[in-house]
Amino acid sequence: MTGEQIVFLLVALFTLGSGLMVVTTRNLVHAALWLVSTLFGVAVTYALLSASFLAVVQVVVYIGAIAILFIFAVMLTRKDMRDQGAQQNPNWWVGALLSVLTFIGLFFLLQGWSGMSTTATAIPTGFDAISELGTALVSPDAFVLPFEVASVLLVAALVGAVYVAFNPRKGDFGK
Amino acid sequence: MNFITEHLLFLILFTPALAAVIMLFLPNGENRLFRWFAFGVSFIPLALSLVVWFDFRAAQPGFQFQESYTWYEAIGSSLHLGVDGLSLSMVLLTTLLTPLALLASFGINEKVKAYMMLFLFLETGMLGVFMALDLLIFFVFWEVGLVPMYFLINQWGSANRNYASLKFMIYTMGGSLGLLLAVQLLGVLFGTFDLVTLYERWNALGASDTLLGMSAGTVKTIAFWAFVIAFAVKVPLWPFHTWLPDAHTEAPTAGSMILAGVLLKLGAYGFLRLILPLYPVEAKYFAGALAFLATAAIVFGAFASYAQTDFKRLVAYSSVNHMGFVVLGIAAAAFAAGTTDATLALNGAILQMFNHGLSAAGMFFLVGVIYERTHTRNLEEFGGLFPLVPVYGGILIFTSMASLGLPGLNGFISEFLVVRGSYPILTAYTAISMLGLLFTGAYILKGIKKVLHGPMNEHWAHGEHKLTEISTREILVMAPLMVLILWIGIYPAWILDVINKAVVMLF
Amino acid sequence: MNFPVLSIITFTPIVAAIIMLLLPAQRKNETRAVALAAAIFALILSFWVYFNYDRVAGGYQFVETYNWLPALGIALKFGVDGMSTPLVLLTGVVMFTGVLISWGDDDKHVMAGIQDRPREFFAFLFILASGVFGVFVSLDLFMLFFFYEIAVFPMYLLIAIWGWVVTREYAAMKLTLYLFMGSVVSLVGVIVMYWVAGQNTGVYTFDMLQMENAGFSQTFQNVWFLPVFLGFAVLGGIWPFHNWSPDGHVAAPTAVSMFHAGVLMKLGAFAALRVGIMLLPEGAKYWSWLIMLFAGVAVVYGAYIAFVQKDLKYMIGFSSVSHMGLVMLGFSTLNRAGLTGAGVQMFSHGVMTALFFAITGMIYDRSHTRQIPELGGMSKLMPFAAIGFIIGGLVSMGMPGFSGFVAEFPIFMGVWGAQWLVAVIASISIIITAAYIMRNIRQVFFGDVPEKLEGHVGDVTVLDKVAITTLCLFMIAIGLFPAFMVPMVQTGVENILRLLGGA
Amino acid sequence: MTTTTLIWLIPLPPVLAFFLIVLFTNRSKWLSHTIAVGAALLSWLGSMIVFVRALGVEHLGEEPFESSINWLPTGDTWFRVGVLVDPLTAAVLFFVAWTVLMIFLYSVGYHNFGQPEGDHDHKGLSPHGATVDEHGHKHVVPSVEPMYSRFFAFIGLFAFGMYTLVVSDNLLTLFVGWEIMGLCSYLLIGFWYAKPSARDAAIKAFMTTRVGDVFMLLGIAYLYYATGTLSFRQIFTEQVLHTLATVPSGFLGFSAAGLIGLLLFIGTIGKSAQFPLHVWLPDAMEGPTPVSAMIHAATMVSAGVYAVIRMFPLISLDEKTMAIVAFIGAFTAIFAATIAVAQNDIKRVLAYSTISQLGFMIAALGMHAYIAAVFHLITHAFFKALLFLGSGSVIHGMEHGVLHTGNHHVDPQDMFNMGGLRKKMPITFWTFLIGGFALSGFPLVTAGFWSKDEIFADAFANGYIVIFITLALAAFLTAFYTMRQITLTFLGEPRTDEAEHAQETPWTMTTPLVILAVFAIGYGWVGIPEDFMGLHLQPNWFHEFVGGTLAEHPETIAFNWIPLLTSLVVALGGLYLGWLTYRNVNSAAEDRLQIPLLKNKYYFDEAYDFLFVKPATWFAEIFVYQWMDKGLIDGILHIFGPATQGLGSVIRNYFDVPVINRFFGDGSADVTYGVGARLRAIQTGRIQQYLMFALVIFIVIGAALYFFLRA
Amino acid sequence: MVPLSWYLIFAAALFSIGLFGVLSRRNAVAILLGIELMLNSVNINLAAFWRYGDVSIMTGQVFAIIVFAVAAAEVAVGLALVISVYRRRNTVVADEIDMMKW
Repeated sequence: MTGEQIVFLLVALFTLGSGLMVVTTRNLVHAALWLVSTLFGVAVTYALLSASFLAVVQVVVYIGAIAILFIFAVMLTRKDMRDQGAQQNPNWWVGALLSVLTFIGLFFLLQGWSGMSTTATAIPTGFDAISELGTALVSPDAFVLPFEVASVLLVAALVGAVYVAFNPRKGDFGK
Repeated sequence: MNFITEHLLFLILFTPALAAVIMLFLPNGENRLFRWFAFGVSFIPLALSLVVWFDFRAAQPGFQFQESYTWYEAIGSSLHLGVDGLSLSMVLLTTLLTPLALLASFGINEKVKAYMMLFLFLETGMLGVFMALDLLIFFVFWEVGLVPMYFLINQWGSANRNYASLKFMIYTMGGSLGLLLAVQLLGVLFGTFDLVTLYERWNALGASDTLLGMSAGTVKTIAFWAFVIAFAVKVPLWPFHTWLPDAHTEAPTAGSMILAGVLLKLGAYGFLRLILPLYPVEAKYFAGALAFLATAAIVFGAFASYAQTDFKRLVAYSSVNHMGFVVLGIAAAAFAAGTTDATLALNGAILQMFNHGLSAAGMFFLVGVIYERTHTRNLEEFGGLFPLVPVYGGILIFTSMASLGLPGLNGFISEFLVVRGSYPILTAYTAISMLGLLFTGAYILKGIKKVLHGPMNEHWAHGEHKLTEISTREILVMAPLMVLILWIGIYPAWILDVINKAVVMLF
Repeated sequence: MNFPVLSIITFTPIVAAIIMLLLPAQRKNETRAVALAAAIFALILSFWVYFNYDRVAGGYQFVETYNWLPALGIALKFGVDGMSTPLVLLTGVVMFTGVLISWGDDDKHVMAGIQDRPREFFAFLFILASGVFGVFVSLDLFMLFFFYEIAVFPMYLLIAIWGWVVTREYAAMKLTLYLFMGSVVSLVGVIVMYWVAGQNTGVYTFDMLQMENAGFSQTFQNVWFLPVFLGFAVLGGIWPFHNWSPDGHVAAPTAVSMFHAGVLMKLGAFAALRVGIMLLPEGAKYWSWLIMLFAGVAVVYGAYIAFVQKDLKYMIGFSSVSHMGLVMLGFSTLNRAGLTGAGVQMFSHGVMTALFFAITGMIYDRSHTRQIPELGGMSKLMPFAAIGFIIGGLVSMGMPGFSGFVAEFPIFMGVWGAQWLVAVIASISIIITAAYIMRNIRQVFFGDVPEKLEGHVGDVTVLDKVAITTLCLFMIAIGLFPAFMVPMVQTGVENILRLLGGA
Repeated sequence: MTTTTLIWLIPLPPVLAFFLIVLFTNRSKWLSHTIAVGAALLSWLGSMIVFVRALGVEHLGEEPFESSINWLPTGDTWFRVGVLVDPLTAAVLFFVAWTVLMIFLYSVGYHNFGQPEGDHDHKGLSPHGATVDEHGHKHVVPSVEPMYSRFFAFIGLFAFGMYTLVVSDNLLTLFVGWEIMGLCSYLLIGFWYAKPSARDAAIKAFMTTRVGDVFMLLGIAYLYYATGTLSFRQIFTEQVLHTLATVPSGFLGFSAAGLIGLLLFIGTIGKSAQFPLHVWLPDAMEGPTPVSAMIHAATMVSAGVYAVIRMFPLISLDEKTMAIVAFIGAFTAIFAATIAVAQNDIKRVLAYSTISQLGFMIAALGMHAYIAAVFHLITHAFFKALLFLGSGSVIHGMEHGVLHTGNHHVDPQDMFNMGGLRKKMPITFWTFLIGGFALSGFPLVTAGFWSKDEIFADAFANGYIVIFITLALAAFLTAFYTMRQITLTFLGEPRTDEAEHAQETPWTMTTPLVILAVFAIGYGWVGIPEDFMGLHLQPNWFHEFVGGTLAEHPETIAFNWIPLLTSLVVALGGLYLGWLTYRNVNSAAEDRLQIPLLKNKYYFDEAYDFLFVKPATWFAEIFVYQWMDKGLIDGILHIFGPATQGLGSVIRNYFDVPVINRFFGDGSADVTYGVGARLRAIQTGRIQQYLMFALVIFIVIGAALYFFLRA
Repeated sequence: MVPLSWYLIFAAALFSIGLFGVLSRRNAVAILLGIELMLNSVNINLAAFWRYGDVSIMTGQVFAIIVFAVAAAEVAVGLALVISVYRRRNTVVADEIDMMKW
């Protein structure tokens, strides 16, 4: 049990725990906050995987933008501070069951996979992951097209979001 | 002229139909015109058939005046006409009775045009059967005859005509269904319908050859019965006779005349023209059965006739009784083909056909005469009419006696010949049929008694019911019949000779 | 054959239809005039074809070919043989009479013919007619199919719009579905044949003359004969897929009933013959027993049902089932007599049933009922119609001297040759037919006029009389002189027999 | 004119008269009866000439007058008909000619020719008399028959029939005449057709005789078949008869000849009213009294016997048949005689006596007494004709009386209403007396004696003792009732004032009586046995002549006293006893012989009605027509219509509509629609549920794939 | 060293939790939260496979980044929808937003 392993376990436990809180807690604001912590855990995981750029992006984009977006959304869509009524479907247990089944299913599948126990090789010295990533994203013989597509998608989504969420003045919409 | 002499039969056959078509274009409503036109036209076939009759060489074997026209090459059928002594006598009977029937129906007042047209078509149909030398043509005319008769009964008949006409139509068609199938079978087997050819080739088939997966014998037997039933219905033979009283009773007078006079002969003619030549073996084998049915027809016909209270039904059943003798003779001939007895029996049978044509037509006409005046046929309402209509009475008695088979009148000759011919062959049946002969007397006398005799009938004596004497026109209808009846009764040789020669040559 | 008569015949109606649609809607009489003119033109041409067809030479004549889609081997190839020539004539006749009896009259008191939107009516009717002509003359499988669909489609509109209010939607939909279902099935078969023929011969073509000797294997034919044959035969009203037809007849307006029973059903039978039997002869031999079974059942079955019908149109509808059963019976014998009979029967039945429906229509227009028990004494009111109906009845009961006999007799002979038992059983229908025809004629045309109908029932119009006379003439002519048609049909039959290997 | 031509012509005048009267002259009474009587006269003339010429021919039996012509073609041969006159024919022709002529003459008077039209007569009823006023006071006189002309037409036809029958050379034409007479008897018995009794009697007569005729026809057919000819001359040849006698008929062991003979004889039974077909004859008296009665009694019934005599060579071949013939004859003779004793109707008595006398002849034939039979046939014809005409005359006279008193309830035929008529109508009385004595066989003078005596002689000589005794008894009864009749009618005093006012009849009626009376006496003398009472008289002409008919001459039998005495005793005894019994009987009540059994003719009519008529009617009306035709056959036929209807509706309603239409047709559509409607429910629009479904399916399928594809 | 399996199992667990959230929460926003969790679990995998595979192949990281973008877009649109739905129907409960059925 190396130190690294211990760290991983702690992070994992923290992440899963807060993830559970996200899906179970009654108060949506809390759920959003728990999401933040989950995302943070994930960020740490990236770090453990020595994907430093991802970890940073995770923190910046997710925690910085998305989570906050959620909190706003939650706040915009509630009448008062407390959420009354059940937060779960009447047949939430089916969901639970299915999730568990999924997990078990995945677990077994993974068990059967040969490459499970491969261990990471040491990153060669002088290997700059970030610059590599950059070139990969923009080099025409690599991922420039998906990258652009993604950005277009993003723009479209934002425009769409603006249109959808655009709050019309009373009287000229929806009649 | 040359044309006429070369196409005599064709002309005889189609003049009436042609006339009917012409009639179609005559102006409507001219009833007298229609009557006289039809009546006049009907003399052309009569005249022509008389020409044929006198040009006919009785001694010469085979068919004469043959004509053949292509009709339906695809299935090997042609309009092949021809007569021998057997058919010639029937043709003569038909062409003779039609004018009389037309004359008799001058009393018809509604839809005269249609009536006369149908009648002429009917004549063509009947003549066609008698002249056809092609099986398919035979069948064609056989069926064609039904339609005008159906409408005659259905349109101009009396109260229960719908039932009667439909029964007549369906029964006869149903009967001829088997015939149709058998005809088809022959057609399929030989690819031709020409009778003369069929006579040989069909008989050439031994019982051992197989047809349709059965032995030819079986097939022939089945086909034989198909034919027999078709003709038996028409004759009519017991127990296929019940359409006849209804049809006769409901038909208009002239309709009954033709029905009894000619249509029934079609069946008997079928027996002679088709069954005997085509199925000698089967006919011999089943002669007993035929004789049985014939005897049943004779006896039961007589009894049933005796049971009637309706004058016309009485006469109708008498037809069953008389036609029974025809079939009896045929059965006998079938059993002992070739012998003198057979010849005698056949002579009798054929002559009986002719005679019955005369007497039955006369009887029906007389019934019609009185029905037109009284509008009832119920014997119970008659009786004691003799003082009112002596002439009618005399004629009625005369005709009744002919149908009773009184020696000196035509009926006797034929019945005697039949009895004489079939006695040695079918002794028992002949003996039993005597019972029928006995009861023939019974019902004839009952008829006369119930109509003419008895205390003078006050109801018809005066007032609006006053019964008028038979009119000249009606006497004119009867006169030829009576003359022939007497003539054949006294000197039958003139016609019997022709028949006899034909029979000798044929069988 | 420099003069493209067949294509002219085929496209005349559709051109006329377009012209009519261009006319303003309220110019009804002009519309009708155009319709009549086109009909007469087509009729004359079909007569011309009929009498100029060289019966001695036989085979396909007046052949014309135009490329249509060479890539797929589809060409507009027309031509007629002894089988189809009478049917072309039949179509011409029915079209002509159909126009006559649906001439209509804008005076609202006289109920006769089509008064509601005649323009569209005639237009659709003529599109239908074009399709029918096309099927009869096409020698190209694809084209045949193409026209087939063109013929089937307008039925829906004609029935659904101008039909009998009570059941028209139902009947129209039923009919359309049945027919399309059938044609889809056969379409599959057709395409498969196309491919297999292509593979066998190397040339991918829909030309039937070439497909005839594509050398389909026995198994292939056994497999594909039924779908193809039955698919088309549905339109021929073969049992047990006959059910659309009586409903369709009942719901359809008079002229459409005439077309429907008179021609459209022949379309199915003809296509079944052309594609099913002539292209897959081996399969036909293999399955003939089944077809014979179906047909035999249909003959008796239809007769029995017609016997109990109270509705005049249903009666005729089921009698058509019975008579088309005879056609199929003739096909199933696969021998000379049977096929000849079937060919003649197609024509005879077409004319006869057209006449029936025409007269029924006249009666219905005037008395507003088709219930046999409610009718009576019509011969007094419309003698001409009565005579026509009686003649039709005699034809339908196979009375000698009329075309029905000329047609049915060989069919039965053929059946004797094939399977005598069927002949015996099927013959029952004759007597039953006689029974109900006679009964109904008596009930409808004779006896007394019900007081319900007193007064407002008038005689038929002159045009009606012309129509009736035309139809009757054909039936009598063929009945008296079979030579008028039979030899021609025979040339067609010879061709089929050749394909069947002189069976 | 050659004899044969003449023979051909003999039957023709009456039939011509018939047609003339029917077609043309029936309006004029005078013309009609002139024609008729003239025709009868011509025939009579012809017959007489033929008869005389026949007498002149030696061995007429071997080569008779005959000629024939082709009549019916039968295959390649012809059936010839013709005429034949041999001794038998000649003899019969003689009496036929005479009697017929007499009838014609007599009828003129009987039907009151010259009298006025009746007041309220009408056709079909006997005349009721007319009132005339001669110088002042009205009184009723007989009125003329309304159907006068018709009557003469009928008897003309009748005469034709009789002549045809007699002169024909073959059985078929014989049968023709036979039936024509049957028709005439029918017409004449039913002459007054308005009387129901007459109507029924006519039918009864015709039907009863027809029963016989039918068998006779069979016999003829059989004979024709067996011999190939019907001509007498050809049949009665050696080998033909021999074959007939030897060939078995296969029926109760009769030889062919026997069976044929029997069948023919049955015809005779009917025609000659022998037991058991005798019932029609008495009723036949319903006809115009004397004439039709006389036709039946004297002429037509003789035809039956004549037929048997004609066929004697054939019939006599088979002893069985002969026994039957003899038995029937003898039985009839005695049986009818007993009935006659108890009848009160003057004509019925004669009718039964006729039956009985015919029985004598038949019996004689049955005993091979050929000559005797013929002889008796002829004598009987004469005296019975005489008797009937006499009785007719009596009745006519009585009717006169009835008209005078106007009391129509008195039956002018009932003998108990008469009495003492000898003074009123002398000619009738004397002639009747002669006839009566002849009938009862009054010795030596009367013809009846000689013929009957010959029968007795033959019976005795040939050893038919039983028959001999039976006939003797019958003869005794005959004498008895004859005398009874004479006594009641003529002797004593009138019992009613009708009888009081009876009158003698006109000359047209009395002349025939006288003429016939001559024959009734004289004709007997031609047949006196050669060695009668041992004295040797001139040879028996009749025996010689008629005997010549047969191939081998019947030899004359030796004289014997017993039969002679018997006949003397029975004749005289019967007559005396009859007179003794009835000389002072004044009413039916006093008649001790009115035994119901006899009076009702042994209840034969009732029995026949019960045994034959009623069953036949039932069979015809109920069984054949109602049950078989209407019920069974039509019943079966009537099944077809409903059956088709039913089958049709079954197919339509239980197969076509539900299965083809609803199930396959609409069914497929309905199913599609239904499935959609069901599936709709899972479209909740709830995204999470969709997801869940998706997952579930995903997991299931995944698991399945994993499970199966793992390997 | 941490074996690859740990990361994968960890990711699977996180995925399941997110799934549970998606399936069981009523609130639409909460459903979106669940989706975020699932997306992250995917990203973890991507990163892990990059790290444990040939490091010089950047595919894993690249796709992780694209997922980021997609996630952002998704959240943006999703939340916008939620808000607009809330405006019209005044609810964010997924079950009640079922106007899309049939």
